[in-house]
Amino acid sequence: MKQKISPSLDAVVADIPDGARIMFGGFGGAGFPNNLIQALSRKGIKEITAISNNCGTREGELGIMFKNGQVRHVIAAFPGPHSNYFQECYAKGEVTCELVPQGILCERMRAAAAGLLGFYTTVGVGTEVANGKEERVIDGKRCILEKPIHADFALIKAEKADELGNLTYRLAARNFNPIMAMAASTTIVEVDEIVPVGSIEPENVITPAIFVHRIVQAKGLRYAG
Amino acid sequence: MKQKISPSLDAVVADIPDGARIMFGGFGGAGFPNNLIQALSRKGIKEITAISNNCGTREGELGIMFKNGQVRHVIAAFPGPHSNYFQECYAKGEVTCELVPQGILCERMRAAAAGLLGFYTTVGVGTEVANGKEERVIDGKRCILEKPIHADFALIKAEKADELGNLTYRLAARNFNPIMAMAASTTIVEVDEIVPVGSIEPENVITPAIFVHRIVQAKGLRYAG
Amino acid sequence: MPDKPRLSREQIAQRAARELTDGAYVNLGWGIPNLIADYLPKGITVYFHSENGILGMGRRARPGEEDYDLVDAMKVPVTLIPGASFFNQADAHLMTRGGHLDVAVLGGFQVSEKGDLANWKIPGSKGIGNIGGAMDISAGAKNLIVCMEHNTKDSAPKIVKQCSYPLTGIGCVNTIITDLAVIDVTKSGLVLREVAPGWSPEEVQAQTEAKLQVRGRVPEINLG
Amino acid sequence: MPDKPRLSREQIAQRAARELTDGAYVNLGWGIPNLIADYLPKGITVYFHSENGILGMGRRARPGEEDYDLVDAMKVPVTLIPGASFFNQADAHLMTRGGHLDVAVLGGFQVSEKGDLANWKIPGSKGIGNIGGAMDISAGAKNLIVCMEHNTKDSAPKIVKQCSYPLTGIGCVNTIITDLAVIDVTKSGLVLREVAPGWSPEEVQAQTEAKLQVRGRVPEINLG
Repeated sequence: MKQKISPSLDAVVADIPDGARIMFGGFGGAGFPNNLIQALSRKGIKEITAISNNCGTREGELGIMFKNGQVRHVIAAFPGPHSNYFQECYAKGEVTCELVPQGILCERMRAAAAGLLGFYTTVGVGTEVANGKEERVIDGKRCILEKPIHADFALIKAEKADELGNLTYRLAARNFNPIMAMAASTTIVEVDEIVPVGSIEPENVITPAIFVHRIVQAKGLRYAG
Repeated sequence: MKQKISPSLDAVVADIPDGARIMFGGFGGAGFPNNLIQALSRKGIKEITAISNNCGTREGELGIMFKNGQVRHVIAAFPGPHSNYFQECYAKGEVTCELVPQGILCERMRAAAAGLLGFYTTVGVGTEVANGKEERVIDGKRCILEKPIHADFALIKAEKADELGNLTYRLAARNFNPIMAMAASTTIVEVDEIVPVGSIEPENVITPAIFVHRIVQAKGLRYAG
Repeated sequence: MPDKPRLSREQIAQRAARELTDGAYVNLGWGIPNLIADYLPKGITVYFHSENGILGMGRRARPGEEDYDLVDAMKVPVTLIPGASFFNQADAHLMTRGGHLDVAVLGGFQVSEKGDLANWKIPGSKGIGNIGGAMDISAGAKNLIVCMEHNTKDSAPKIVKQCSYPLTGIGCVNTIITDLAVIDVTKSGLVLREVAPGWSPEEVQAQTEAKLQVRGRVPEINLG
Repeated sequence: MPDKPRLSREQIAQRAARELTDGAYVNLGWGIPNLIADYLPKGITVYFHSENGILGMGRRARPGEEDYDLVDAMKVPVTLIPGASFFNQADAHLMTRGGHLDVAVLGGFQVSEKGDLANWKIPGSKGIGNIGGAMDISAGAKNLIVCMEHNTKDSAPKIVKQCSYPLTGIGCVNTIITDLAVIDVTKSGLVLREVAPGWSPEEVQAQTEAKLQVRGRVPEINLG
């Protein structure tokens, strides 16, 4: 059996290079890989592109990465009024940001996961989001072409992993995590609990192990702010 | 609470009109809505467009619909060497068929479900499947444009439904059913068991009730042939 | 501007709640829409959808009951009703964009006479702004209701010929519910369906940049 | 045609099994590929994927053990290994098309020197044909191995300059394993990696329409 379990947070992120494109799961304070984010920041990574629904809250979630000036570009749906460090970086021009409608952010990541090269949607037609995108009419509807969003790494949070990497999520802490797990070249999951292979009912697996490359058990820091 | 449970197989398909576009779940003998198919055939429906991975086996699964000359057009990935009634109808020109790669069949239905107007894929490039489809190069890759497949009805099979229509599936009888449930205007599910609301753990629901419009309990006929 | 009472934010929500029917799947956006759940008509069950992957949200969690893995799109801890389900955010927006929700209710900065909606960014505001799920919801809703005040704090009309604010979606709004009126967006333009108690159609029109069509007698909004 | 022994179908499968590594996620197609699971090298675990939504298929079900809700893509009742999971058919093909499988092994009618594959329809055959999952698999596989006989029953070469059969995918094949050889498809053409015991590279070339490059000594296929 291939060993996917890593002994520590620091070890599991050690090879993520400066400039990497990284997806971060989580929404509304739930399902953020907070321990992985702390380890990544601690390691002193630089110049990353972050793909995330939002930009953290103060020093919580992704906030610390902006506070430390470790992010160069963000792809987000809701950078957030509470992400003061992002707002400061953005105002100073230290961070660029591509704003994407939330469902389209999901679909673009899923397209990457599914080996699709682009899709047409009515979402954003006639708005700022359509700027620079190909527009056409299909079946009488104006639509724009959206391209896949790939990433080198996804940092995600699940509740349980079995030793192979099959995952389950708790309540609404699922959110972006299963999509990002599928879309990145290397998916690293922080979990509350690692259980023996066979403990998760095959019908109840939410993220199949094929999408999970590294597992680390971490007690949950939580930034509800 | 809105009542989705129907008293009988015949009642639940009674209003499906001649000429309807209908999706049928199932793969490899598992997860076929056999009782609904029998009821639909019994009702004497005509001229339907069937969207299904295959065309049944002899008189099983969709086979009966071809035997009775009730299908005008099929969209399928694997019409099947065992579907002798389809083969006869096709040879006589009584049925037309659009052959679609299986994953693309899934994606086109999912695109309909997700409100997308089309997507680009490398699947089928340079093959018969690409005939008549728009081709272009994205990121150096040749790809073709595939359009959504909508349907008026989906007939699907699940293991359990709660009274609201939340569904779970047994083993590999899941297959196309959850995708078709999302893609059709009206989804009718045949289940082994109807359980009280709240019996299915919210995290274990596979098809949320929003996609299920009618429920009927049926003992499982099965055509393993 | 007539110095007459207008509906409160709660009353706008109360009026909007009457548009919901038994068994409906409904998404409520930020602001006034988020108050609607408190005013559901008696005897109906509505399945509230949250873009973070919940169907069947119940009331907000009481103090001590909060679970921060169970929050709505505003990060507020909520509860579930029986029959709830969880799914990922892509599927949550498959529901919004694919027309699976019966009703979506969003807040608004401006709505145009063609049903264009602007609700995500105020021109000249600092920062890049926040789109969130609003564009997917507005593009896909079968029935999109916008709840907002009829005028800005500076008394400018928010129902306009053409939006001057950055757009969220074009031709997407079905009904506008404000502190002065209920207005339907039709192919032939805006139709005044109801007015706030004590207001005449002419007085409402005077607060509105876009032309409001009046078809027969316009009843007053009934919150009963 | 030299009257020398060739590998059996089982031996082709046995050779192909040696391409699989511990922990690999693998899809096996119809025909010879379906025999591979019986020949896995000792001590490794391979997670077999089935396009109907299974990861972690085990051996075929024994008589009396069959569950017709648990079948592989060939409708054959199978078993599960610990750590298996189920998912819908769209996600199953997200895996095939998105490059998530480590290895896919398909049968073939023809492979061209550019790695084009034809495996779904024989020209002139009755009916419309069956594509199934083969086009998604061939388009997306990181490492696509084709297992087939080197020649048709009429002794015609199946490894050709250009496929005359309807195509499944273009430029998709990485390795061809036949009853005569193991051949890699490279940017510069086909490279002969191994030959069947007792066969020389020249003899294999004589059975092959496309040009086979030989780089140094070509070892014999070792099934040990």
